[in-house]
Amino acid sequence: MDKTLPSLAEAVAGIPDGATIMIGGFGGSGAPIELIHALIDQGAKDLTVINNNAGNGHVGIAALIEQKRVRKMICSFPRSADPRVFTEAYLAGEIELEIVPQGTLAERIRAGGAGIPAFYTPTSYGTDVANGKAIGTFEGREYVQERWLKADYALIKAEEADPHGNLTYRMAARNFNPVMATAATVTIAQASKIVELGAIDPEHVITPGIFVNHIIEVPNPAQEEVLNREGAVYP
Amino acid sequence: MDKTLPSLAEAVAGIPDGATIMIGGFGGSGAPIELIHALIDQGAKDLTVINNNAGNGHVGIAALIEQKRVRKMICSFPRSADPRVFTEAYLAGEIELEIVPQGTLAERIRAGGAGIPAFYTPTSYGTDVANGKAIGTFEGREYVQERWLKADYALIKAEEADPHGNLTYRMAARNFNPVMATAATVTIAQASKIVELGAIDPEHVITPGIFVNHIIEVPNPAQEEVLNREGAVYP
Amino acid sequence: MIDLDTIKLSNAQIAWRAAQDIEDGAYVNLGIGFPEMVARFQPEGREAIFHTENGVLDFGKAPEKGDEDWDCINAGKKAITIKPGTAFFHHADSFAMVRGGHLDVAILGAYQIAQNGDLANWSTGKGGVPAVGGAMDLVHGAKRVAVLTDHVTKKGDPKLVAACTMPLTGVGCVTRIYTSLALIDVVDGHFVLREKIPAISFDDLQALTGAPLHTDGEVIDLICPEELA
Amino acid sequence: MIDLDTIKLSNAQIAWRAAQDIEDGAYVNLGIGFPEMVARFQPEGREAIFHTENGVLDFGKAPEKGDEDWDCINAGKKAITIKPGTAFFHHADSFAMVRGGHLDVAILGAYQIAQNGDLANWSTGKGGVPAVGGAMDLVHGAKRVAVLTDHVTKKGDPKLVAACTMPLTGVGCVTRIYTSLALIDVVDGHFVLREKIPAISFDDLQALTGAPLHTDGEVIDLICPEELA
Repeated sequence: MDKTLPSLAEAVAGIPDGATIMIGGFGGSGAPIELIHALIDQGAKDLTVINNNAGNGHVGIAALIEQKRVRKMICSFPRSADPRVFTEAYLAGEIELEIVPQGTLAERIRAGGAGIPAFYTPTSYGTDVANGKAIGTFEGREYVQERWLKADYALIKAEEADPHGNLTYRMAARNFNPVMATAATVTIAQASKIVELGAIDPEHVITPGIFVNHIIEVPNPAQEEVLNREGAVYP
Repeated sequence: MDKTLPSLAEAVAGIPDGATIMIGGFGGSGAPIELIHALIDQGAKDLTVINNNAGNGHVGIAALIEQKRVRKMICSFPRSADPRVFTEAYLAGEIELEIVPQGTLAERIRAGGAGIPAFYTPTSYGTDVANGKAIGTFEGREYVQERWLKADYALIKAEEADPHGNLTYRMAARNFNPVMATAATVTIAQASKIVELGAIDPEHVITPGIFVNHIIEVPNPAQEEVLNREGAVYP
Repeated sequence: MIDLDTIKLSNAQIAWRAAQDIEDGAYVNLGIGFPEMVARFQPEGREAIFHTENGVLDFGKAPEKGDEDWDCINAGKKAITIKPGTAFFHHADSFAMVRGGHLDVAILGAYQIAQNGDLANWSTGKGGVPAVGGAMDLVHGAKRVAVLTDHVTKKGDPKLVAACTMPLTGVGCVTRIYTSLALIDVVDGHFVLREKIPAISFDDLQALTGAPLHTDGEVIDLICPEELA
Repeated sequence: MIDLDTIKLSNAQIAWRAAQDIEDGAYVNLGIGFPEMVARFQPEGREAIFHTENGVLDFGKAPEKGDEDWDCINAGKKAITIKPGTAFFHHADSFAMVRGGHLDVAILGAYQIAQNGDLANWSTGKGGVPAVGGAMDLVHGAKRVAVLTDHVTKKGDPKLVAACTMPLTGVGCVTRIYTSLALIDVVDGHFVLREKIPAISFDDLQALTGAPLHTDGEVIDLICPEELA
């Protein structure tokens, strides 16, 4: 069994218009820039994108939005500094937004991957974000019922991958990537390095291969922050 | 900050009668035998113990039960081969039992550590184990509502610990230990080796120190399986 | 009356038959005991990846006696080994794999299976110490839940029944049953006979089954390797 | 009318005061922006361990310009560094720490704080793009939730109010408020004045506060290092 694909283009080839896609990363850290750009090249549109943010600059998710491929963002923090690709699209009414508190976003994704259709959290109780949601009282305190979040695809960024799809992550680039890997029908991971089976210590595996469908090696992946400081624009 | 305690006796000294204690391990793998035996020596009784099993042989949790310290077990699989310490106590009406499916047990403990008071699971729907529990319907399917599980103390077994309480685990001895570490008011970890701060790669930490209150070095810890094959009895 | 003991499949043969249905690349959980035997018969050229509830994926064979490392065990508490590709994880992550639908197949033992797919395999309901383990999670998590079982109890009573009388493990969860006499699918609340050993007639098999056996196309001869008998 | 700009504490002084309350060994989350400044003033001999929502515990100072590793950032997306004791983990684990009550203190910014402890700090309610981030989780997770803020808005309106008019971040969550003029606790639905800068009278402070200031024992002079002014 070898989950390696030869190219980014093949990895994203099957993503249809209208797909729901989780994209890993927190800001630029852990963002699979090359996979996102391959998705832009591929042309799928009318997408629902789940990410903590809504892109920065003119690369990655911001570029996907700028190319008018995104119908809806589900995220916790869509604000960004100039340029404000999402902000302008949102204020122009060209893109939908579902705001989810960051911890609830992470937990909803984990729940999606773990077969938990709903859970209760203290987060957002008494706020506008809880409007319309069921409230439960446990041990004398009120909690908000939240539902799982799943996706058709997850695009994630790993550091090392082995042919079975076992993954490690680099530093804080881990963030949403491991939970998103669990919650999508098809998880596609770009890895800085594909290593031979057995090269990752079994105790150091962060995402076991059962959660990963395809891997693609992308050596020296771009950092969104660096691209933006250089004023990069995609395509 | 150094969370190291000099002895097992000091580590368990504060555990009062009536405490609820999570004890790590799956069968003998990952069972903190030395901490359990220190607890036997300490004398606390009327305990509620949460573990996947209910002890084997005459050491560890079985010895704790044999010494009549346990009022109630919360576990998924209390059956054991001869000798049957728990079985006899249970059939004699000397110990209470709450049976929880294994995945629900793990998830209830995780929920306790993660501030999730309740969640829905497909597990046990339509069975006797779901009797009396709330049922929720999501996307046309029925699920059982389960509550979080917390404890006053967690006794766990780690491989390496640093002074801040960052932990690693050896092979499948990981099992319930990391989730239990998150769900107790006081988490006490025995580690085969206490290493200096910085000796554990930040990417290889399994339990971050925030979840750990005390660590004690126990070099060459006993394996329950080996003790039982030798016919060991404690005390 | 037929002498079942002379014609029925051995446990190894039942396990062999179940193994033939495991696809290349499948993620598989084998229940404690008899189902563990399935791993031995994985067809050549097909690679299955085995999961054990206590937090190991893609483990290797049992070690030689004396070489056991008791930190490296399976859900049955038997020693296993690591191999290239093994991953360790904690119990909550392990059952996220199970409950989240990431396993392709779970293969379990059974006390009773009802024609609607209900499974009873954790308690005879007769007292003693109840012990459920991970079975209730597995039956609702894996994409396909199969059962390995003798066709009848030691006393000769049907294990495939109209409705379970023993405490349930899961509702409507079993999709395929590998018995000592036949291969039966659960389809829309019915037992559908797919294969049976040539030595038993349909009518005799029906007499040993507690609910109607339907057919859907040809019933194939269930032939297993003789050397496993 | 008093000229607040000449007497009020600087942001650095407010952060310094907040830092004095962080115990040795405390696990602390500092909100994006102004609250991050608290880390600079940790009293000598006391070690605080800082958590950032994006999955880092016990991180070090900001790197020198040019030495940034953009895989190693904090929740404000600023570059940080590792140090002996650092641990990385994923987002669900990170918010398990937050929501599960494992943090000792969270220190946040505020638009408004009500006398019952309600906090508004994520949306002015005036349109634009809403963005909540991790604040709604932090206010219900940490054992102690404190706020750093100017005592009044730029227009001079009270930020400490009888009831918030802006969208809430959390209900009854704030326990201590460090302002540019005073240190105020929230106790049983009341603002309790603990400390104030000597340059302002109780009455003037009350006039700048949107709900009654109570006292409970002596009000201490709030004196911060001059060099931070």
